[in-house]
Amino acid sequence: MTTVTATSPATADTSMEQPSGLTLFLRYLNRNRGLAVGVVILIALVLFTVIGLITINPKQAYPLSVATKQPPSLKYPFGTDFFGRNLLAAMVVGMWQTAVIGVIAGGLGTLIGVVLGFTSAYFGGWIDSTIRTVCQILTPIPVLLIQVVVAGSLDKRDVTIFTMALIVVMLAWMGPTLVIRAQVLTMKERQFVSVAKLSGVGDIAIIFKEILPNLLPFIAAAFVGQVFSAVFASFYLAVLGLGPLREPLLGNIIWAAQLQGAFFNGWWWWPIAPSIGMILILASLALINMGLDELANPRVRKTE
Amino acid sequence: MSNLLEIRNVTKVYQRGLLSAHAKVALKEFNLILPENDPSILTVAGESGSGKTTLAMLVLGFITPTTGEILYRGKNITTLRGAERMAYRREVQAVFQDPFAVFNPFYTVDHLLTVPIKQFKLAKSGKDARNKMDEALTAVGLRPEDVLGRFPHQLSGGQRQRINVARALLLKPKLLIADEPVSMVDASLRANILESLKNLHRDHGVTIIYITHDLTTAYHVADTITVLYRGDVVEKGDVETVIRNPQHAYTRLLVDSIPWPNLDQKWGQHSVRSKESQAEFHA
Amino acid sequence: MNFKLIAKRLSFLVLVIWAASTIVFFVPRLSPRNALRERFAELARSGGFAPGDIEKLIANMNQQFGLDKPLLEQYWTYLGNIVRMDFGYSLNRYPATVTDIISQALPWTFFLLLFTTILSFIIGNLLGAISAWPKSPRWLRGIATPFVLLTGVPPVIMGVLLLFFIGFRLKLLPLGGPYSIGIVPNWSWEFALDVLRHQMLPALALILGSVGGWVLSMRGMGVTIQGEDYVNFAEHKGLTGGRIFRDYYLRNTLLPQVTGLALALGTLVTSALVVEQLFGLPGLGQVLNNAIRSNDFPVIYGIVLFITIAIAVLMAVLEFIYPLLDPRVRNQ
Amino acid sequence: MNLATTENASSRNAAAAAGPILRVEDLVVTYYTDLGRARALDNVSFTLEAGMKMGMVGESGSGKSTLALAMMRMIKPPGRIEGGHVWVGGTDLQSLNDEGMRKARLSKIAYIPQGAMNSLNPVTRIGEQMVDAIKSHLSGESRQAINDRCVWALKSVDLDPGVFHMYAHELSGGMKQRVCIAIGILLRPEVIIADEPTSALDVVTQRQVMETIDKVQDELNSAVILIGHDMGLMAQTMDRVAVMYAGRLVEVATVREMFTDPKHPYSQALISSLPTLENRGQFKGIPGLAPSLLRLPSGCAFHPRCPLASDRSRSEKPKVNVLPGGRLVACHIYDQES
Amino acid sequence: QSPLAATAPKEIAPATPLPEVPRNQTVVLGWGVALSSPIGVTNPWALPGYTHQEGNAFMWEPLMYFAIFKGEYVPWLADSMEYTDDTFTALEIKLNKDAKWSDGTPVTSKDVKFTFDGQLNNSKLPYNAHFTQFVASTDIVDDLTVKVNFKAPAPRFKFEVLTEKFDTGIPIVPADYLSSKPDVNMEPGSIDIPHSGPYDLKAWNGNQKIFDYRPDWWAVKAGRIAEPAVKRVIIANITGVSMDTVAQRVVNNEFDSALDMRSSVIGNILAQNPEITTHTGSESPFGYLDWWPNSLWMNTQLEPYSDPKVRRAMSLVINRDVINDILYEGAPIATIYPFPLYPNLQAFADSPAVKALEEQYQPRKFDTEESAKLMGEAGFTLNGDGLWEKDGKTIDATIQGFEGIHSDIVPILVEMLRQGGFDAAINFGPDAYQNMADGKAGLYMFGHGASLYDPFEALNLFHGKYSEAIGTSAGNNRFSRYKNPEYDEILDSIAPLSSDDPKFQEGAAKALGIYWRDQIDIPIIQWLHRIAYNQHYWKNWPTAANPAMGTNGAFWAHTGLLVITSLQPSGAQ
Ligand SMILES: Nc1ncnc2c1ncn2[C@@H]1O[C@H](COP(=O)(O)OP(=O)(O)OP(=O)(O)O)[C@@H](O)[C@H]1O
Ligand SMILES: Nc1ncnc2c1ncn2[C@@H]1O[C@H](COP(=O)(O)OP(=O)(O)OP(=O)(O)O)[C@@H](O)[C@H]1O
Ligand SMILES: [Mg+2]
Ligand SMILES: [Mg+2]
Repeated sequence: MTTVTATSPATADTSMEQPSGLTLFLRYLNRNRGLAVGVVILIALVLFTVIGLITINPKQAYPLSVATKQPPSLKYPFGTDFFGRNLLAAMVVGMWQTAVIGVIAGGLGTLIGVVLGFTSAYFGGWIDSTIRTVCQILTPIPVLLIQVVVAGSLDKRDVTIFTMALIVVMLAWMGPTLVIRAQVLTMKERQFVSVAKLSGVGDIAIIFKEILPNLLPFIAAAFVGQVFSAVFASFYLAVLGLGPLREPLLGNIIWAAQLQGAFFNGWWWWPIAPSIGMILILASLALINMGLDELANPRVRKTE
Repeated sequence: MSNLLEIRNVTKVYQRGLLSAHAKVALKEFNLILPENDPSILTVAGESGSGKTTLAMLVLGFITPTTGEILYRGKNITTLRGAERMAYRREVQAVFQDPFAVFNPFYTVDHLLTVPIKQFKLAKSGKDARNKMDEALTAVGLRPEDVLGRFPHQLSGGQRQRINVARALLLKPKLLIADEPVSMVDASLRANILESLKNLHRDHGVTIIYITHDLTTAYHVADTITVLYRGDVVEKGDVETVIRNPQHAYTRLLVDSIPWPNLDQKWGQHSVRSKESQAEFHA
Repeated sequence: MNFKLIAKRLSFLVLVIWAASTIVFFVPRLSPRNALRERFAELARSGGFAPGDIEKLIANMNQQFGLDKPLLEQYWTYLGNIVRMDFGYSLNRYPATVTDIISQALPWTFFLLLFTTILSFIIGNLLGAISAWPKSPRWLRGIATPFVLLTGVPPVIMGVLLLFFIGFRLKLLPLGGPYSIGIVPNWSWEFALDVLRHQMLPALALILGSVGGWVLSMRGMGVTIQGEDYVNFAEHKGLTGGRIFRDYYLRNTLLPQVTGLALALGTLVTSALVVEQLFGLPGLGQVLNNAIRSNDFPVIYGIVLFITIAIAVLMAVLEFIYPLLDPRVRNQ
Repeated sequence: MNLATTENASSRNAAAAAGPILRVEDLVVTYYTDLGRARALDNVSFTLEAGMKMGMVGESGSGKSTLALAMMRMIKPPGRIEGGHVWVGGTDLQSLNDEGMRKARLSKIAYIPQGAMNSLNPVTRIGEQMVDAIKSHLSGESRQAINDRCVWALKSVDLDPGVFHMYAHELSGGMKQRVCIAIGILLRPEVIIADEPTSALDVVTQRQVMETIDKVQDELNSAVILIGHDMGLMAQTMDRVAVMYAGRLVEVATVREMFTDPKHPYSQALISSLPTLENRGQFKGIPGLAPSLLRLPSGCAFHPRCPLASDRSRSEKPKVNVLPGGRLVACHIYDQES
Repeated sequence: QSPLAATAPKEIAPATPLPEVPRNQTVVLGWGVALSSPIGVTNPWALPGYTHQEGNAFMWEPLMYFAIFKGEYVPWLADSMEYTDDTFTALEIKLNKDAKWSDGTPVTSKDVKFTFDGQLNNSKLPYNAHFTQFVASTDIVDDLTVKVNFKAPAPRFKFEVLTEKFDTGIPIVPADYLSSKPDVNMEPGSIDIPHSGPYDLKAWNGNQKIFDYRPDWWAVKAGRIAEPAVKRVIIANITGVSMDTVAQRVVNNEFDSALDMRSSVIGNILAQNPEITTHTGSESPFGYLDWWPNSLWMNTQLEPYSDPKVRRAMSLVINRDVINDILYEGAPIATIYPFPLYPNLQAFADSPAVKALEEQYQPRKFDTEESAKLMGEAGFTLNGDGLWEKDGKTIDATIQGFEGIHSDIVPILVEMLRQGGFDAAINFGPDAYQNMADGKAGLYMFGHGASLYDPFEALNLFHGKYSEAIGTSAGNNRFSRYKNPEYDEILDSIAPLSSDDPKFQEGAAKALGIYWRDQIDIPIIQWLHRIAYNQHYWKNWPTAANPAMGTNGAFWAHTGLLVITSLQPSGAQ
C-alpha cells in the first residue's frame, strides 16, 4: 500500500489573489448596466437630498414662502407653485419624506415578512399552517380599503409621515412573508443546512448564519416591492384627502398640482418635478432589483 | 450493550407531494447492527433510487422512520436531548452525495471546516484550528492555500468532494456515513480519497458506512456489503464472497455490469436490454 | 381522491370569504365616523337641505338600516345576508341595493380589467422575456426599460397626461365617460365601437402602469431559466433562436407568471379605482371611491367582498388549472 | 449527404482509409474570469475516423467539456474560442456563419449533454422536442417522414415509440439519457459527442446506455467521442482513448495500448491507480494536485507531479509526438522516438 | 321590504328609441349623476334620496322664485303671495289659473295645502322644523286661494320657505298622486309622477340623465315665459372627474356648462375658448356671489377656542389681502361678514351703524404683533418650533374642510396660521363634516348658508338656543356652539320685525358688533360660483351684463329651470 503524501509544489506562486470586494463590485456593475444606472440614480438622489437639506431653506418647502406660479428660472430652478412653494425646496424635503415613508414601511414590512417567513418555514407544524393560512386569507383583501379606514379614523395631527408608514405596513407584510417562507422552505432542504446541523449549529444560528445571508437578494426584492407599495399607498391616501397633506410629500405635491389643474393652466413644471422624482426613486429601485436577479442565480453569473 | 448503532426494522415511506395519493416505500424493514468495539467498513450498494441515501438520512436523524427505530448507543435517536444529542451529532458524521449542495454559497469553503471546529471546540486557538484544517486538507491531497478563501463555485467537483472528506477526517467521528463520496472524480483522485477514508478507519477506529452504486470501489474499500433493491435488502455478507459469488439474481446482474478496467474481462452476457430493464427481482 | 382535494380548496375558500367579510364588517366600524350623518352633511353642504334638525332624520334612518342594534347582532344578520349574497342597501343611493349597484357597475370594470390585464400580461411578459433573453437584439432589449421606468408613475398622473395630450390637445380620443353623451346604450355596432373608443385611454393608462411589473417579474424568471440544461440542449439541437425562445424559454417562464395573475388583478383593481374615477367610467372603482368618500358601509363592504371573493375564486381556479398547463404537477 | 452517413458500417477499415471524418486543429479556448485568464484548451489537435469510438478522460476540470463545446461552437462568455479549426467531413466549422453553424449542429455534429436529467424541456412532450429538432434542419420534410425518423431514432435506442407522447418527468434517468441519444442521432450526424452520458446512472443502466450508443454507432457509422472519467467504461466500450491534462491532450492511443502500455507519465499513473479484481485494497492515486488553469506551471503542466520530470520539462512545453501507429504523446521523453 | 325598494328602478331606459334631437337644440350640462342619489327618485318627498339638483329642478316648480340680482320676486305657480297684515301672522296665496300638472289636471289649492300639511306633519321632510315653529294651519279659501295662519310673527317665512332661490325653498307637489301612496317618503316617483315643470325625464343611468321638453307646458300659455328653445337637457355625469378634465370638455364645446370651477382654472378656460363666458364676462373674478360666505368656524366651547382672545389672535394672523392676491388675482373676495353682500345686505353693511362698529372692532385687521400679545395674555408661550404652547401642548389647529371646494384656500390659511404660531394642518378626509357636527375638532372651513335678503338668518346661526353641548350633534351651520344671553336677547327682539324696520336694522347692527367683538368665527371669503357658460350653441346665459331673469346662473339650483328655459340658440349647427 502506498500512502499519499502531497509532494511539495514546484511552482512558487500557487495561491491566487481574490480581487478586492470593490473591484468585484465595480466589475459586476460594469456587466449589469441596468444595475449601474439604478445605483447611479440612487446615489444622485441621495446627494440631491443631502446637499439640498444642507443648502436650502426648508421653510420654502411650504406655502406662502416665495412668489407664486413662477416657471423654472435661475432663482427657482424647479419653479414655484400656486401656493408659493419653492419647488426645489419642496422636492428636497419631499424626497426626504417620501424616502422616509418608503424606507420605514419597506423596512418594517420586510422585517415582519422575514421574521414570520422564517418562523413559519423553519419550524413548520401548526405555526406554519397558522401563519400561512392567515397570509393566504388576507392576501386577496384589497389593502387600500383598510388603510383608508384606519387613516380616516386617526386624529389628523397624529397622521405624520411616520404613522403613514405604519399604516402602509399594516397589511403589506403578507407578500414578503409568503415569498420568504417559500424560499426558506427550499433553502432548509439544501444540504448545507444538514451539514450545519451535523456541525452542531443550533436552530437560531442556522437561520441567521446559514440561511438568511442566502436570501438577501429575495429580501432586497421584497424590500423594493414594499417601498413601491408604500410610496403608491401614500399617494393614494393623498388622493382620498387623507395623509399629512401639508407636508411636501412627492405624492402630495403631485396631487395638489392636479387639483389646481396645473397642466390645463400651463403650470407644467409643478407636477413634473415631483413626478420625475417619484419615477427616479422607484425606477432606480426597480433597476437595482433587476440587477440583483443575477446575484440570486449563480448559474447565470457571467463569470466564475 | 455496546452497539454503536442499531437499526431495528426500519421502514421509510415517502408521501410524494400533496397532489399525489401515491406513497413510495424507500426502505423496507431494514436491520443493521454496528458494534462499538469492532469498527468496520460497510458498503451499501444498489441502483439509483434503491434507498441508499434514505438510509443515510435516517441514521443521521434528518428524517424519521415510518416504523421501526434507530438506536445510538442503545438510545433512540429521536429522543436524544442535551449532551447526549450533542455527542451524537459530534460522533455521527457524513460525507454527502452532492458535493456542491453541502456548501453554503454565501461563504467561502472555510466555513465548512471552521464551523464544526468552533462548535465542537476542537481547537484551543485560531492557530491550532488552522493547523488542524491544513492537516486534514493535506491528507486528501489539497493544498490549503489553494482552496481556503475560495467560494464553492470556484472549485472543481473533485476539490469540493475532497473538502467534504477532509471535514470528516478533521472531526474523526465514531461513525461516518459516506454517501457516494467519489462519484464525481476521476480514477486517480478516487484512489486518493478512498485511501484517506481507509486510513481514517484504520488509524482512528472509525466505522464507515460507504454508500455507492459503484461495486468496483466497494470491493476495494469495504469489509461487508449490503445490496439494496427498491428498498429491500436482497443480499448481504462479506464483500469478497458477495462480489465473487453473488447469489441473488439482481446482485448477479449488478456484478456482471461492473465495467472493469480490464480488457480481458468483458461485460457479462446478461442481456440488460430487456425492455426498460423493468424485469422484477424479488428478495 | 380528487374530491378530498376539491373539498379542501372549497373549505379554504369559505374560510377566506368569512375572514374577509369579518374584517370588512368590523374595520369600518372601528372608525368613529357615522355614514348616515356624513350623507346628510353632504346634502346639507351642497344645499339640498335647509338648516334643520338632521339628528332626528339620522335616528330614523339608523333604525331603518338596523344600525341601532348591538354590533354583534348586526354581525350575525350580516353574515346571514352574505350567505344569501345579499349585501343590503346602499346608504347613499337607497333604495338601490348593493347587489344592484355592483351588477350595474361590474360590466364596465370587468371589460376594462379584462382588456388591460390580458394586454399588459402579454406585453409585459413578452418584453420581460425578451429583455432577459441573452440572444435578443440589443434594441429590443432596450424597449423594456422605459416600461420599467413607467412603473414609477402613478396611474392617475398617467391618466391625466393621456387625457391632456391625446384627448384634449390632439383630440384623438374622447375625454372620458363610458360612451358619447346623449347616446342611449343599445346593442349595436356603433355603440360597441363608441364604448371601445372610450375605453382606450383608461386602458392605456392602466396598461402603461402595469406592464413594468410583469417585465420585472418575467425578467426574474427568465434569468433563472437561462442556465437550464434544456435550453442549452435546444441550442445544441441547432434550433433557431425564435423557436428556442418560444417553446423552451417562454413556455417555461410563463408558467409561474400565471399564478401571479390573480394577485395582479388585486392590485390592478386598486389602480382601476382611481383611473375609472378620472375617466368618469361608472365602474366598481368609481362606485367604491364614492362609497369610501361618503362612508357608505354596505357598498364598501359589498364591493370589497365581491372583489375579494372574485380574486380568491380566481386563485382557486388557477390552482386547479395549473396542472393542466404544467405536466409536471399533473395528477398521476 | 456525404459518404460517411450513407455508407453502411460494414467495414471500419474502409472508413478509416477514406481519411478522418473529424479533424481538430490547434483549438484554443480561454475563459476570462475575475481571477484572470484561464486557458482551458491549449492547442488541442486530433483526428478521428468514421466508425471509431474515442474515449476522452482526464481529471475534473481538465477541459473535456470545454473541448466538446468548442467543437460545437457553443462556448459562452466569459469563454472565447481564440483559434483553431474543426473540420467535419471537409467542412471547417469555424468558417461557417452563425446560420450555417446552427444547421451543422445535430446534422453534422451532435452533442449529447452531460446532465440528461435536465436536458429535456419539462413542459412539452418528447415527440415535440424531436420534431422541432428535425423541422429546424429539414424544413421540407413531410409529416410522415418526420414521424418515421422519430420512430426509427427511438427504436434505435431501444425505447418504445410510445415515449413519443410522454413528458420528461414520466421517464427514468436511463430513459431520459436514451431520449437524448435518440435526439442526437435524428439527423444521422457524422460526429457524435457524448459528455459523461452515464456518470449519474447506476451500473446496470450505464451498461444499457453504452450498449445503445454502440448499436447506434454501428448503424450510422459515425465517429463517437465519449467523455467520461470512468476508465472501466472506456476499457469496455471504446476503440481509442484520449487523455487530457490541464487543457492539453497528453496522449491518444488505442484502448489496448492505453491499458497495457501507457506512454505519458500521467496516463501511466492513471492506469496504475485503477482498481481491479486483483489489487483489492490497494490505492495508487497520483500524488499532488492538478494545476490551476490560471497559473499553469511553466513547461509541461504535469511536471510538478511527474516522477520522470527533467529540467527540460520544467522549462519547455512538450510538443505532440506522433508515435508509430498514429499514437500521440505530449512528453519530452518521446521526442526522439517520433 | 320597503315599497321604495320595490319600485325604484335600477335604470331608466326608454322603451322606444328617443327621437333625434339635434345638438343645437340640446343643452349638455356636466354634473354628478346618480352617485349620491338613487336612480329613479323624482318625488321631492322621497327620503332619503331626493335632490333638486341633477336636473330634478326642471320637473318641479315653486309658488314663486326670487331673482336675486334684481332683488325681486318672480311669481310662478302663484300670481301673488301677501301677508294679510303687518304683524306677519297670516299669508294669502293666489294661484295662476293656467297652472297644470303634466297629466293635464290643474294645480289647485288642494295641492298647496297638501304640500304645506305634509311639511308640517311629516318629520322627515326638510322644512318640518320651520313649519312646526311657525305654521298653525293652512286653509283653502277657494280653488286658487290658500291662507296660511302663523303661530308667531313670521316675516321671513314667505322668502325663506315658500320662495325658491339658490338651493332653498319648497316645490309644490301633486296631492292626488301622493295621497294615493301608502308612504309618501317611500315613493320614488320615477317618470310617471305628475309634475308641473317643462321637462320630462326620459332616460337615467349612472352615466347620464336625459330630459325632453314637454310642449304642453302651462307657463308658456300663462305668459310667464316664451316657448323654450331647449328641447333636450342632458346631465352628464362628471363625479370624481378631475376639474381640469371637466374644463377641457367645456373648452371642447362638449359641455355647455358644468359645475363651478376653482379660481385657478376658470381664467384659463376663457383663454382657451373665446366663446366661453362667465358671470363677469372675461374679467376676474369670473363668478357671482353665492349665498355661502365661508368662515373659519370655531367650537367656542372647546379649549382654547373658548377664549375670545385666542379667536381674535387667530383672526389677526389672517392676511386677507394676500388671499385676494394669490387666489383671486386681486379681486376683493376676502370678507369680514357672515352673509353675502347681495344688494340689500350690501346696503346694511354700508349703513353708518355697521361702519362705526367695523371701525371699532377692526375685523379685517392683520397684525401679528397684536396677535402675539393676545396669545401671551391668554397664557401661551412660543416653543422651539415657533408654535404657541400651553402646558406643553400646541394648539390643534387642524382645519376640517372639503377637498373639492377648499383645496385652494385651506392650504393658504394653514400656512398663515402656522406663520402666526398656530399648529395648523389640513383634514380633507370624509370625516371632516362629522368632526364639525360633533364639535370634536376646533376649526372648520364652512359656509353660512343663511342670509340672502337681510342679515337675520346669518346672525341667528349663533343664537344660544342652538348651542349644543360638545358631544351632541350641532345642527347644520351651528358649529360655533356660541351662547351669549345678551346676543340672544337682541335676536329675539328683532325676529318678528320686517327687515326694512329701522329697529330691525339697529338690532342687527348690534348683533353683528358682538359677532366681531367676540370673534364668534373668522369670516374668510365670500363664496363665488365661477361657472363657465359656453356660448357655442346657446346664448342668453344670465351674467352681470345680461341679468335675464335676474337669477344666478347655476343650472343645478332651484332657479336652474329659469336659466335653461331662457336660453337662446346661437345658430351653430
Ligand atoms: N423527500 C422525498 N420525498 C419523496 N420521495 C423520496 C424523497 N427522497 C427520496 N425519495 C424516493 O425514495 C426512493 C429512494 O431514494 P434514495 O435517495 O434513498 O435513493 P438512492 O439509493 O440514494 O439513489 P441514488 O443512487 O440516485 O442516490 C427514490 O425512489 C426516491 O425517488
Ligand atoms: N463558464 C466558465 N467560466 C470560467 N471558467 C470556466 C467556465 N467553464 C469552465 N471553466 C473552466 O475551464 C476548465 C475546464 O472545464 P471543463 O468543464 O471543460 O472541465 P471537464 O474536463 O469537463 O471537467 P468535469 O470532468 O468536471 O466535467 C475548468 O478549470 C473550469 O474551471
Ligand atoms: Mg443517493
Ligand atoms: Mg465536464
